[in-house]
Amino acid sequence: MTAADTALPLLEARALSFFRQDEPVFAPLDFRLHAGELALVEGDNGSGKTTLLRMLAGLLHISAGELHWRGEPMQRDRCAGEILFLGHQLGLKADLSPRENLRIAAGLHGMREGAGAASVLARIGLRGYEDEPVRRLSAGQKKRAALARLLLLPASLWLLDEPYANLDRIGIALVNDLLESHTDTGGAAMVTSHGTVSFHGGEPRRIRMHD
Amino acid sequence: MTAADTALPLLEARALSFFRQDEPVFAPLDFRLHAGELALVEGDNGSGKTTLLRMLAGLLHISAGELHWRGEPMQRDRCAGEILFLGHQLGLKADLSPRENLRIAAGLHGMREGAGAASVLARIGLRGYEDEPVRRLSAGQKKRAALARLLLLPASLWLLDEPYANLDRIGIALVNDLLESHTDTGGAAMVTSHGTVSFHGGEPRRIRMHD
Amino acid sequence: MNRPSLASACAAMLRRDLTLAWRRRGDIAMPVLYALIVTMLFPFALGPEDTLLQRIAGGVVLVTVLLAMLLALDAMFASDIEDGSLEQLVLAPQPLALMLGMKILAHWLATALPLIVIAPLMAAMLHLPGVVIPVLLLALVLATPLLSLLGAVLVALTAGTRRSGMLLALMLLPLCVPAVIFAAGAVAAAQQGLPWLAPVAWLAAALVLAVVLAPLACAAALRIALDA
Amino acid sequence: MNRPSLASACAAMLRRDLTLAWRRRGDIAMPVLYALIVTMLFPFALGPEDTLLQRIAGGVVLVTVLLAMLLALDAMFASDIEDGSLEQLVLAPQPLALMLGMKILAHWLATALPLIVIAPLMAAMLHLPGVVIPVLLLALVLATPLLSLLGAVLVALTAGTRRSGMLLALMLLPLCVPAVIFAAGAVAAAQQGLPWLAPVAWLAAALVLAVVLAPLACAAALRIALDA
Amino acid sequence: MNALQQFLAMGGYAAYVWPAYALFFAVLLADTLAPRLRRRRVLAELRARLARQSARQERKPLSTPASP
Amino acid sequence: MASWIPLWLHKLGSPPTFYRFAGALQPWAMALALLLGAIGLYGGLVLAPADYQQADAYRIIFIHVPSAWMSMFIYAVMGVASFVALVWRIKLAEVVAMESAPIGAAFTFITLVTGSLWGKPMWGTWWTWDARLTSELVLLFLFLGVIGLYHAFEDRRQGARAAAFLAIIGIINVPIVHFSVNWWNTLHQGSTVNVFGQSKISADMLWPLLTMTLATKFYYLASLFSRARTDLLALEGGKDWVRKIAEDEASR
Ligand code: HEM
Ligand SMILES: Nc1ncnc2c1ncn2[C@@H]1O[C@H](COP(=O)(O)OP(=O)(O)OP(=O)(O)O)[C@@H](O)[C@H]1O
Ligand SMILES: Nc1ncnc2c1ncn2[C@@H]1O[C@H](COP(=O)(O)OP(=O)(O)OP(=O)(O)O)[C@@H](O)[C@H]1O
Ligand SMILES: [Mg+2]
Ligand SMILES: [Mg+2]
Repeated sequence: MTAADTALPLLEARALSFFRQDEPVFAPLDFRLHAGELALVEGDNGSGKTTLLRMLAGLLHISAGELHWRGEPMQRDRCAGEILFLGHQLGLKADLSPRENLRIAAGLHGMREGAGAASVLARIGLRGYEDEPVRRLSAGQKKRAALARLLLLPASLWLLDEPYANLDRIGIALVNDLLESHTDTGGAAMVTSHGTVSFHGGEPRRIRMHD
Repeated sequence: MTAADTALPLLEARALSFFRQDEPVFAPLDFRLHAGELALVEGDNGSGKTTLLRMLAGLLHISAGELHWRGEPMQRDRCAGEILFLGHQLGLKADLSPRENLRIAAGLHGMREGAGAASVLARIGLRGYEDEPVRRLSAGQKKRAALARLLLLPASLWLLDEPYANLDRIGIALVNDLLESHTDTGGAAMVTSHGTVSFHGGEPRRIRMHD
Repeated sequence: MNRPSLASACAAMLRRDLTLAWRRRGDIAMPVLYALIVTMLFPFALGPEDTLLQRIAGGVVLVTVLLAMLLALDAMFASDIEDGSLEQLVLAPQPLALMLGMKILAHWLATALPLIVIAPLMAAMLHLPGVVIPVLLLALVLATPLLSLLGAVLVALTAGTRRSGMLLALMLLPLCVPAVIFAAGAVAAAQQGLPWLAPVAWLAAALVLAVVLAPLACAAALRIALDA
Repeated sequence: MNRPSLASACAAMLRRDLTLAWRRRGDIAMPVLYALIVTMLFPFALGPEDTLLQRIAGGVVLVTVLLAMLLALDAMFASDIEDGSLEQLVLAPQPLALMLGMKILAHWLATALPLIVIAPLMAAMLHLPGVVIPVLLLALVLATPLLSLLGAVLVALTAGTRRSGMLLALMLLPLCVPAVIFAAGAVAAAQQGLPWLAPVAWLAAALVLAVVLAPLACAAALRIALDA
Repeated sequence: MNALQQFLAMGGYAAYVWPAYALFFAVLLADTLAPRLRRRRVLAELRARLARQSARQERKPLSTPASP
Repeated sequence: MASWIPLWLHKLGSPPTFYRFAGALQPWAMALALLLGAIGLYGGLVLAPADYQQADAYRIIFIHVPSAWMSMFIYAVMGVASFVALVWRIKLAEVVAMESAPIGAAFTFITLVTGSLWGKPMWGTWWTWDARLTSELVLLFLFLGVIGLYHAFEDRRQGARAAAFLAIIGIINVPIVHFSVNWWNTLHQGSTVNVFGQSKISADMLWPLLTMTLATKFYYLASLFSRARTDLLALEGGKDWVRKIAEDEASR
């Protein structure tokens, strides 16, 4: 259809599936994700969205089917540092402040050019909470602290598991903005969500989990 | 306005406020909640919704102002067993199954007449997962297991902190149903939420947190 | 509404904690194994000299059992706080002190009892004379619940802090020492063929006091700790 | 994109873990206090006989330090798994083995080093002759990182499980025993005025091997354990 | 009879020899029986799981994948 | 899987085939074990003369030594199977490794207890912290660690891989058990039975000992087969062949 479809996809799944105790968690999936695209993973509770994202991130091994990264079989070293995963567990240390948490992430992943912890935290709506231990933040503020990684770290593929949960309306709009500017600059994202995602940059591609 | 306003309110707050390190978390609140009413607590992330609910539940002490339960100052023994609180932390033991978790809750709080763990779990959408350890459930399934308490335990006031988070559309509709039948049978509820609550039983009362 | 009776609430609480302990039996077994390892390491560290081992056997077993309990104490409320079930317990229409008493009982059953059961084995590994073993067991049966009860109060007090293990150990130490002294005194007396009733009686008296007061103190401490 | 250099990633990792340890210094102090309590309880449990205490001092200090480390080992990855930061580490574009090596180093610095620092104090409390103390310290300096490294591999293996402390103790025991034997052998030899170099050399050799292999094994084990 | 008694006495070491043999057989017997019991349990669990699965299928009928 | 694995072995590696194969062989292995055991015990307890030094107490040797050898042998088998399981991810190798562990633990336990029972009259103590005794105890802990780790995981295959890892790490202990009597001089007997050279034990005692050794080997085979079959049922619960077995047994 568009030029993107003919280009090499960032991520391509062929009959991808995951088994737990020899039972498939979801029906085999086929999809392609190109640079600049946003895919919405939809499905009921327990349909396997989280499982799928963890698999794509390389945390769970692939039980059957194939997964290709830029045309070649997905391997850890090939996509290292290109994928950013945000799960139900936020990966924040409760005893450190948002700023310190970001600094650690930047130490391991590197930083986007021009980005800085302070400006990123201000943008994400945590001004004034930069040096509060994460333990003392409210649920939505914790979520924001985790989302700040998206702004700070360089990555071409974002895997976001329910990024909207616990956020207020401003926060939801913010995530949509982030997604839009990410796809605009050639990044791709897969997002799971139960709410309505009002993504401005056109209708996102949808991946339905059948269970 | 209506008859309810003249009757004794279930819960009445007068200039209620909470201080952390001598700073108010939210501006003093005044509200009344009558039997059969639903109140929606609204506010941005970090505006103090969770703090308010924990205070009403009796987990945090009241820093200033007054709180009355059925016309008398709120005291632990007076409202014991009448309040059901569901927070960001679900209060489920991950090593026990939903059924076992419910049984414990019933052992401590008692059970509604005619309610049973199996039927409650089926109603909440966990059929087939009754005996799975909660650890192995998906985020939304965990939430459902926690919500099952609402159906099983007797209580006149529900304090629900973001009950919709992580739920799929069926789950959200289910919570609305629960709230409706609870208020219809003379119960009251306070709910925090960022999403749109499509409550069929009329427009809910709103409590805005100003921060 | 049919409020459950006190007895059935207690039973529910006890069953809950024992079921959880059973589900995590790996963790229950930990203090036991820990105690066994300590007992095994001593002969290595000190050289396998029977007389020396025999001389220190009673003391080593006592200290080891109490320390193994200390190990498990820290976790008494930790997981319940993390997953929010302690809040639910506090909000339940039941006397909190009694419920906590049940938790302490379950904790004792799950950690101290297995230790007491293997104590004779540990004593035998260190060649403690057989006649002393009943006294050792009696001392343990009295000292371990004492430690559980006092420990629970302190754990409850530190529950609101970031679960500071140090604080706990620091506060428990002064409480441990008398228990160890009396228990070790009884064992040493028995080993030397002297009367050993007096220290045991002291332990028993302390235990009775603790059984009555500790759950109440624990409930008060927990309410304070959660209010943050 | 500017990928951080290996050195700066290592530094970030190390700083992270040390900061966390510092924020929870109550928990770091726990093993130290634990070791001190054990050393204090021994004279009470055994009676304050100098010759006896002196005879067992070296062994008791060794066993106590190693057990205190064992205590803290269990928590090495636990909190990182719970809050999802271990996943983030696994996904980071850095060699996992090296990062884990840094974690182990931080853990050793935070738990073993304080213990080594107070070891002379503990030895003095039990009247260990002053000349033996340097050998004791040397043995500890070699044995504790060995334990940290091997322990880390096993903790990583159990990371995917429901954090079963028992299992860890069970698996660590066979690894502890040789370390204790050699370390205690060196101390005992020194105390008797015999040459103590051979056991120390064995420990050193084992340590070198472990430094090279353990982080790799740890990374492999962690990948297996997380894949659930 | 006498020979049997003598045999059972094991030259005065009966208290050591026979418990050793008894333990040998007891442990191996337990080892033999364990997999049989487990087999029964495994099959029962499997049947329970199949039942549970059909309960889930009922709740959410399997739909065919939509065309990509 | 590597191409050098013969086809029949490859086929045998498929769970349903192995399930049938093991089911067919298991009774035979058990029968052989019982027969050889009976012969060995008759030779050892009745025919063999009393020892001139240890009198009749030495008769514990006929279970102690075969069990001791089996404990090491089974650990070695487990180690090799673990290696295969980790490198080639062969399910059957995982099963063999994991189901060997309880049998090995049983034999190790027997060795420890019979050794203790023998030690009391011979050395005057149930237990000393001697190198061989200790290393054998460590072997037991290793077996228990492998079993415990395997069961600690929710996912059996993941548990098998983790436990295999541990089994491989622990394999250094096997030579230590064997050579401990040479390396450190201890209370325990040195080698008395020598497969290749002259054994320092009379033939009357030797043949029952060797027969018992053989019997325990067959016992291991029989036990492993029935354990592996059960484990395969648990592992392959999702597969049709297992469902059929489950339904067949339910209808019976
Ligand atoms: C708890 C105590 C004991 C343990 C754990 C133990 C363990 C072992 C082990 C592991 C072996 C096999 C070594 C190998 O082939 O590499 C063995 C062999 C043997 N044990 Fe024991 N043993 C114990 C007590 C005894 C006692 C008390 C005696 C006799 C006085 C004894 C006599 C023997 C003999 C004769 C062999 C065969 C040695 C050979 O041919 O290599 N054991 N024992
Ligand atoms: N650790 C686990 N062990 C076993 N089963 C699991 C585990 N985690 C999830 N499951 C099961 O796998 C299925 C898919 O779970 P998953 O978490 O991927 O769902 P999800 O689509 O993310 O749901 P939700 O919207 O509730 O987050 C569920 O049926 C769940 O019960
Ligand atoms: N344990 C705590 N210690 C100190 N401050 C806290 C603690 N918990 C929350 N706060 C602070 O109190 C304020 C109110 O937090 P609260 O959790 O009540 O917000 P909320 O309205 O529930 O927000 P959200 O929508 O994000 O859940 C926030 O600014 C938060 O940073
Ligand atoms: Mg999910
Ligand atoms: Mg909140």
